[in-house]
Amino acid sequence: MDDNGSESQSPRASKLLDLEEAISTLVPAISESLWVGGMHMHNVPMALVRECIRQGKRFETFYAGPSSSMAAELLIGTGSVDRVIVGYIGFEHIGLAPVFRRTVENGASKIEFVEADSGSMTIALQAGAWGQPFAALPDGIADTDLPAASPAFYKRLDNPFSGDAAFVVEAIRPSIALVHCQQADEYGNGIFKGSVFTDRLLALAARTMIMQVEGVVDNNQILKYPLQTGIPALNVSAVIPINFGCHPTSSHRYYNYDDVHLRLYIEAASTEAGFADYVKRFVSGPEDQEEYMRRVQNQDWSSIQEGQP
Amino acid sequence: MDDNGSESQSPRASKLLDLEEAISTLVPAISESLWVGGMHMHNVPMALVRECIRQGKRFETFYAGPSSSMAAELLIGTGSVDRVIVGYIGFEHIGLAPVFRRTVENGASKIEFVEADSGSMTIALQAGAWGQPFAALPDGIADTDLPAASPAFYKRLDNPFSGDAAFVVEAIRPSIALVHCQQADEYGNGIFKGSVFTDRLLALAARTMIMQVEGVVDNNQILKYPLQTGIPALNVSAVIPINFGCHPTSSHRYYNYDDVHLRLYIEAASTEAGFADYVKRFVSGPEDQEEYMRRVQNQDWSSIQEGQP
Amino acid sequence: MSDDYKPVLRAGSDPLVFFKYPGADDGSGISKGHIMAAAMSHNLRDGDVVVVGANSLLPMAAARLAQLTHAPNLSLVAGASGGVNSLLEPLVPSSADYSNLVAEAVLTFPEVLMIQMGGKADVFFAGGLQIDRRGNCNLARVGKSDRPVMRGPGSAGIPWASQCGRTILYATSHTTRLFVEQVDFVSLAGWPSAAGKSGRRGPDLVVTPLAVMDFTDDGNMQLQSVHSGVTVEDVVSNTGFELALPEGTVPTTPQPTDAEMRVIREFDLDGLLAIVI
Amino acid sequence: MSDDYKPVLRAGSDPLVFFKYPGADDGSGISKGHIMAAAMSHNLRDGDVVVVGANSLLPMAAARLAQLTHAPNLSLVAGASGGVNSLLEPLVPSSADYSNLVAEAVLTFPEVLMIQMGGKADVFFAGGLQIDRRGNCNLARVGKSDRPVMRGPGSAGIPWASQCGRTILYATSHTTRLFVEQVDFVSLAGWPSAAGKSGRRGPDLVVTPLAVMDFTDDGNMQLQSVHSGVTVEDVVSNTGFELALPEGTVPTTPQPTDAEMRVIREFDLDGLLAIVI
Repeated sequence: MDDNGSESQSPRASKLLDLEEAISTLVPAISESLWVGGMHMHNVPMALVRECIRQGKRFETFYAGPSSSMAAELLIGTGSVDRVIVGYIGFEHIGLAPVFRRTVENGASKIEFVEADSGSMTIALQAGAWGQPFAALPDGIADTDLPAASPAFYKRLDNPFSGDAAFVVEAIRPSIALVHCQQADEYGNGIFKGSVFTDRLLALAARTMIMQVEGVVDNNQILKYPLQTGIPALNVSAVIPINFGCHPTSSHRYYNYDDVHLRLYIEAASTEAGFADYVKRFVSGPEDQEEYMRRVQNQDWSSIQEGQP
Repeated sequence: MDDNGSESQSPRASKLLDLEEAISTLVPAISESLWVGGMHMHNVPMALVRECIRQGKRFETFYAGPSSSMAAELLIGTGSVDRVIVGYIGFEHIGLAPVFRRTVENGASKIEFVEADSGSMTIALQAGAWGQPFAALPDGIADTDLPAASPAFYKRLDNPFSGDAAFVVEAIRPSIALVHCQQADEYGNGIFKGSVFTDRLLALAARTMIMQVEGVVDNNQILKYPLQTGIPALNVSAVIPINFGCHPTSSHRYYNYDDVHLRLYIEAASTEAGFADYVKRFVSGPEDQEEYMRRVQNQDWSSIQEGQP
Repeated sequence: MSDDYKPVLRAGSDPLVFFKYPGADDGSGISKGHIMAAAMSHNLRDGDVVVVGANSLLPMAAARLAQLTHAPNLSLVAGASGGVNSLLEPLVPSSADYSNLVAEAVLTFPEVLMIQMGGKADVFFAGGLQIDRRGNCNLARVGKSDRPVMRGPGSAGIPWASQCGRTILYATSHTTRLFVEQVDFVSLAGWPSAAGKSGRRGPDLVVTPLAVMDFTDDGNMQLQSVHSGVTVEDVVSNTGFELALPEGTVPTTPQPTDAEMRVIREFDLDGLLAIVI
Repeated sequence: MSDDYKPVLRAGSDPLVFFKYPGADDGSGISKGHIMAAAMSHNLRDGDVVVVGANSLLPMAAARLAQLTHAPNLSLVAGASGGVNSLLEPLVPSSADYSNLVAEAVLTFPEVLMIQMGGKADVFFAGGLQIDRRGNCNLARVGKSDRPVMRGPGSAGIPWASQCGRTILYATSHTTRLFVEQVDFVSLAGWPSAAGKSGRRGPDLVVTPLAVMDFTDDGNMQLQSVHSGVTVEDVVSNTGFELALPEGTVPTTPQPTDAEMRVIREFDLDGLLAIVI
């Protein structure tokens, strides 16, 4: 504003940060809400999730959608979230989510779970990206038990065009979004080498977006193929290069989900002690991602298995 | 349903059609609504538009959005539309739309013009694609004259979450969509070599979608780079290969808009006689696209210029 | 740790790691998985747009089988991955897998939902923790809401099945715990309780490891065929409500033909259909 | 036909046809277009997300100039083309041009709207047929609705300017026909009529071939500076309402520096800024 056009020598700022610094500076101790990218056991920015837990960050609302797996398990099991909007939490063909199950089935958790669905949550995220205050839902939800189960999430009004009843959901603008791209440049132009999932939309809806990547590419690469840019830099706050950062979930084209680790996790986490051991070994224990991956590769689950009944 | 799994010999059906056949079989004499792809003077499927006019097709509602230019001019000038929802009709830096201007300024047209805006129209198209009955608008529209000018397009209700007033627009599901892709395979997997504009969304909202392309690629090319597929085949009814099919608008990476032709058009169409001459020469006159392009290249505008005052 | 699961690095330039599943074979014998996939395939029509959700090994195989036999113009949207008309080479268990992207297009997940929720899909596949006589389906919880006996994953995308032309339910087990008189939570709505098949639609077909079921004109689940080696009594005794029976002899679900088995082997490279049940 | 317009085939493998504009030169002299672009550029801040709409030669040039001088972290969303941080090599008149795709990303148009309407943009540029004292802007019509004197193109995306942080209005002419006491149709809302600058925001700046204007604390348009060679009287007499004047001498809009002109020449290869006014 006050600069009268003198040529500046300052170059464009890199957004490359290390994991610890990014989470400690960009994520407040208590955040309003969190949405984690990827779906099922794919492209989930697990290194970012683990670091949030390691640093004791808390999130008032966690959107477990459209399809959450390991991120939801760790956030719920460590008590890092106060309220969970449930679209889907599970491990597809591998199994149900043991911590989520136990927490709800015990009936004594302080965490509030809101019964929702993946379609409505994604429509609400779309509304958030577009600045819409709320979003109307297609027909059909009225025939399910969802509106009665979650009257604060699904609200009914009259369609002013047809006079028919319609359900609406409030727009979602996550205060923190964690996302994984296979590659990005230092400014935050992210590339998906496989599925885009909900993450491109998330980048337009979130208030603060933190991105982990497997590899950093030169900005010239981005300029050469702009149609392959999955997430534009303009809303990205930090880019964090981490190898195998999605483990135990997949990073499309880089590595598949770790089926063995996930099955052993589900077994171990079937008891509270087993889950606590898992957290100590794989979340709070390792001082960094290298140490985490060493522990993963050693596959020494004996102490955790002792935790079983 | 009744087929018990015997291996069929019938191959997958090609959707390649010639221009005349596609329009005559897929577009009814009177259609409920029309949305034409591309934006401004770019990627507009003009060959499809001209063929609709040649065949005397009529459209009860034409969505002139997000930004229409030559397609709107020809459809309005030939009386092919009953009602126009106006987001933007013009030629950017080249000039205002002469037929649209004259039609409205004369005040005697049978065509109804609905004052709208590009943002609301695109949000309404998004709602159509999602199966939402209507879409809430962001704040701000209440401060403009649009809701008062078009009370049937913008309706007001109370946001059931905040209690605040909000404006909503009805979902748009065009019964006919015309779109241009630079390339497609014979099944309708379309590739954009440049901007996507609103056309990928249009493909998910429209009931019948007709696609013109500059070139046809092998399905193997599509399978090799699925991330570059801009429009999936599943909602495409026909693929029509036409060289320079967007002329006088551009086809990104293939050719730019024909600045000369457009400027001469704007000059000519400033009178009713000039526009009628233009239509005779460039729309109803040429029996096919080859003849159209011959006339374009000859650039003989003398008879049209005679039509001027 | 178990030695059953072995990472397998596939050939090629991409650093993809797949897993060899325990018990996987070359799929030469006909298993329940093959019968189920074929039964679903026979209910898909040429030109259908098919959308699958999570955990969709069987529906994906069925759709691909249909494409390669009687329905070359069928379109498959492979759930979360966004892959459209994936070659499924190889067939994998996760719908969100990178393997599903040897395909014609990759949609974002919002776009997949637009197809499903916006009325562009002809067929939707879904499963649940509980399915009842009217075809209601439950992915949320078994038991009361405050302290359920079993917490399910959540309703995911199945509430929107009714926006699609037809719904096919499938299950990898057939027990009285799954097939109940009335679901404890309606995630996907079945046929309306009184009106029968008038009014809103419920699911059209249910495929399990024991049988294929459809719905009567009144909207009650009805046995259509039993798989080879399964008796009507097996099905009835493993169903927690009074299953309607067709008049006369209950037919046997057609076995996959040799031609179908050949086609399946082309894409089920790990023989997963042989072990899925 | 005119010989002024000549198709120019550019070098390179892409079959792109550009046009050489009449009157275009190498832009060595400082013209009104340069002064306006520089004035807009000086009002952009490092880190701003800037969205432009149709017919945005001047705002695109201003944003690129800012990026290459004092605002390296500015992001430019080049309107309908969807190009983000386009290099503008060359600068072209159409916001939807393929040339804008030598860029870092290509957004769909719905995504461009999400940035503008969803509150992610810091600066929005807009123009109109009429602009009034309060900054209201009209793209719809001059005159009555049933039979307007002039039908404009329509309100396009400008009603959503208020969702962006700041709005800069620009015009390629400065006449009493454009600057009117009250617009005939509000496409973009100015400062509220009574409340002044409290409550909702109106535009922040207006840049024309004669002058730069801002708004008083009461929300009335006020002269900020006149361009070189223009008098205050020129501006006042070409403005159709009583323009507020600052106290003391009205400054002259800074001329682009030599460094700025060098930067502009790097991307305005056709010298369009020299002929745009």
